[in-house]
Amino acid sequence: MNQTFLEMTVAGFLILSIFSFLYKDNPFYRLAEHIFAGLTAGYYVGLIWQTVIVQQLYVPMTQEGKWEMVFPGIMGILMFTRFFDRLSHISRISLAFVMGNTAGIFLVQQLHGLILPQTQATIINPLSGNWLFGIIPGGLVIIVGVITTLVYFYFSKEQKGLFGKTARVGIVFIMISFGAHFGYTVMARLSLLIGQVKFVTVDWLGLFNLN
Amino acid sequence: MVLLATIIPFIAGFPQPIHISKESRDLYDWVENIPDGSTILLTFDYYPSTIAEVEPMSRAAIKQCWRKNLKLITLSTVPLGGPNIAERVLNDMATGWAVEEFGEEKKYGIDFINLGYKPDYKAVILGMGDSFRRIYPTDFAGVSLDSFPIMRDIDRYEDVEFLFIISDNGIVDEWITIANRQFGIPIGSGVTAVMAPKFYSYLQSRQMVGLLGGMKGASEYENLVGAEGMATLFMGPQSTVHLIIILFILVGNAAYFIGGRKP
Amino acid sequence: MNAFIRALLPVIFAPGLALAGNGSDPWFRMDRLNTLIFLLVFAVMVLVYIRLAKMGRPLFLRKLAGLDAMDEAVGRATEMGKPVLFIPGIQEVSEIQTIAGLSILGKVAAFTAEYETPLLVTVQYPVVMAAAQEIVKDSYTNAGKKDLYSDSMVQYVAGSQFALAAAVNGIMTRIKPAANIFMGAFYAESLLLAETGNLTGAIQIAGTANPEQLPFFIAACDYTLMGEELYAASAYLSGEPKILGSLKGQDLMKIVITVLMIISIILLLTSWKGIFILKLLETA
Amino acid sequence: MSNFIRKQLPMLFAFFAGMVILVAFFSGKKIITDFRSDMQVWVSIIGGFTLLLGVASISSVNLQKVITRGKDWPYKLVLLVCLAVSGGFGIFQGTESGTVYDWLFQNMVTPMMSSMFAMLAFFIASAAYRAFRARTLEATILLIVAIIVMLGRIPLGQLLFSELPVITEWIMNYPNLAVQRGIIIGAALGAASMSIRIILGIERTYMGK
Repeated sequence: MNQTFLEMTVAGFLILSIFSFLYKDNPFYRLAEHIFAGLTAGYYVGLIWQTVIVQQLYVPMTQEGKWEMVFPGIMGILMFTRFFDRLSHISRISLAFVMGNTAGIFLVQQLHGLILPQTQATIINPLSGNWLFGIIPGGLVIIVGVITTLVYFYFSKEQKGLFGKTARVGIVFIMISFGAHFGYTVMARLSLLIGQVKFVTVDWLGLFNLN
Repeated sequence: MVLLATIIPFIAGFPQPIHISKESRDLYDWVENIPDGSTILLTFDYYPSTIAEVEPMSRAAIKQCWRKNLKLITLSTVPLGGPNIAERVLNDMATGWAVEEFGEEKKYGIDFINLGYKPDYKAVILGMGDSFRRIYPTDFAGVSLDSFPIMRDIDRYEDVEFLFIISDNGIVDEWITIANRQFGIPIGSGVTAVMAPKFYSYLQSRQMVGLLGGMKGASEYENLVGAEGMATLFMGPQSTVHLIIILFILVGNAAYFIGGRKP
Repeated sequence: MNAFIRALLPVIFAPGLALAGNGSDPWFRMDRLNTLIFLLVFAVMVLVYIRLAKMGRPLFLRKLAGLDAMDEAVGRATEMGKPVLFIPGIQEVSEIQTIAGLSILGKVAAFTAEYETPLLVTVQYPVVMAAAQEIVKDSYTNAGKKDLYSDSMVQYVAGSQFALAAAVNGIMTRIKPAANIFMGAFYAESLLLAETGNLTGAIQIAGTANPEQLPFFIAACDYTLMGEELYAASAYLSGEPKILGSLKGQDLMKIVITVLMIISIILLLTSWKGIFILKLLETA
Repeated sequence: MSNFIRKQLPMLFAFFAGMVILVAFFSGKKIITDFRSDMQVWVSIIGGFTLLLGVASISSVNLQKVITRGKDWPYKLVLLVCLAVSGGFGIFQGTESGTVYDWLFQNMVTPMMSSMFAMLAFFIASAAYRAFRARTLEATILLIVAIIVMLGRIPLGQLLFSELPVITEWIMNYPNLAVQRGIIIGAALGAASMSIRIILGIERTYMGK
């Protein structure tokens, strides 16, 4: 990316303003926060204007004669009636239409796209898969892990006796997985910091040179 | 202290053996086996907050694809930034890296195209299964899709060979359950480390062919593609800061147990 | 109305079944029959349980450890004479995690009313504030302690995610609550809240369905409701038929899936019939 | 009549939209799937207006603060000016690369948003020292696995013990996979029952009371 020094100075100043929050909440941070909120909202305005109002409504209507597109446009505008108490119920029609569509897609997605294939993929030979140190078979770990996790999240029975012991195994599995998640997340958060530090010190201020 | 640990490795450099995981290699191999010259979909499903982590993946992916002369149809399902990030990365690669590598620029509309963003990702992903053109009548700049050679004969998932998702959020779930399950297009993805643990489940169920997890995955992929980039460079600081955090946890807990477990 | 819609269901599906055919343009895709059966079975389970719950049939749900801990935490706050801090997540009231968090708030408020312990709720959206005030007021009225309630128990902390975190951290270090309860949708700020709470020595109970935040809550809090436990807790406390019934329907489906897995694996190991079950689950 | 418009009409719309998706999925008949895809365009357009709702409410809240000279009004004014500039250039000049809109995004929005999330690294470091305690057996397991995985993912860990990346990979691909799958199935059942309730009009919380 070939940014000019001016561009980098703008960006660098904003980065430092945001980071100043680490010391405490201060006017620089608040200014940056408001600039950010304003630009973000403006970004949405420009984006929706071009990609929806122009490209999905205006162009199809005027150039392809698809005048029926006036209906989704009206339904979209009806969403704004929620700002007026007396008319707000009209916005429910558009909202319900979108929610119904989403719910339909969601339902198919969950059953057909997740539950069936995920269940199918668990029906495997327990001795298959990689063995840890040659003693713990991976396939068995998957089967036991999936079943005990499902048992742990089963709420219709007290966790006592055999059922309780299974749930205990489940919680051990869950903690192993969350531990792994923890380790991964640390890397994610650090990546972003490293990116910003590199920008400020190397690209902008040129404190030292890489390579 | 964290800041120092970040900066010092930049200056000092660090020994970097890279262990390449199976999920990264699988993704690389799959893309290698796509017939040269085919068309694939590449998504920029991420917000500006995570570019440090996932943009290296996008760049490495573009390198691998263009070396195989694959044509790229890119799009974004996130509203804040996705399409503009795509614009910047694609233009930069087409006029910069491509010239160094091939001696000529990659051309918009022939080698790649940016469809941009359309709202409601569930509707977009499902709608594209029936027709790309109905959801995206134009590219990001508002030019009709029919005027681009790259879009000739392409209107459904069946017409493209592969779906390469680079994402920092849960939209991967939608791509998998709709585009892959209902329309049968193979999917590979590069995601942030926060999201990655969940997706291992899709690898074994063969709903996904390969996975790049966070900066580590990105550096492995850069290594495979043979183009060391930002991710490889950043793994040095990762090492030192990780060590500091582990040390903090150990010291903190030692104090906790010695101090009679009172917080 | 509901009965009418439900009566329509078979009518809509019947023509599809009757005209089922093959070829590239079928009226019914036979390769998706397994999904349809699965969908209908699951829908019936959920609807039947919702019906049962509406009829007042007692449906058993186990008590979660985190719920007992809440009673304890409020008890300790009473002994110490310090307030309880509650945050119902940082999402709008349309998010189901927020709804779950608010129904748990109702129970916490009932405890604080009973023990006469001060309660402080901080929220990020005006609509959530109104809802939370309503709920807390109800709990205090039901406990006969209406005079102890004031609207200022629920505070609207304006602004973004990080602004909320900063403000709440300030409150924590100032008033040093005896217990912090976080129930709802939390994101990156989970870490900041839990860390500060830890430093002030509060008992901390957390619950969220955002899996990426759970590891931090588990590592920094005393009790954590994980994922579905949050919804179970709210169903347990609120007893609302549609939530309770759905949860029971889901539980039954979990049994079906688990049993199916175990039987299929045994079949797969002992005879060729296992392959047949794998085929039945194949999706297209 | 008013009850019909307030309650039943929206429910009918939700039922209709949900049913179109289901029928198109199970049928695959071209007329029906074509109808489905037209419907997706409609939903996408309405979705665009929904995004603007947020902008409208931010503008009106802040405009009021500025007019009444409320607390911090100069900040709110800055917010409104930024909104107008970015939105205005987006509408009149376009959004592709080379525009002012794109410049504002690349040089101002991107660095700020990245920085907000980069701050979390510092908080993780301080929480590692002060808050992440092995206070229960569960938390102990979690922290031990976390440390193994962290070491296994950095080049340095591999130098310390060459098997670490292999162990990390195994943890991710077997125990972690199993738990994620259990959670996926549980969450999918929850989402599916919610969707059934919405389509049948049992769940109306999203409409407000």
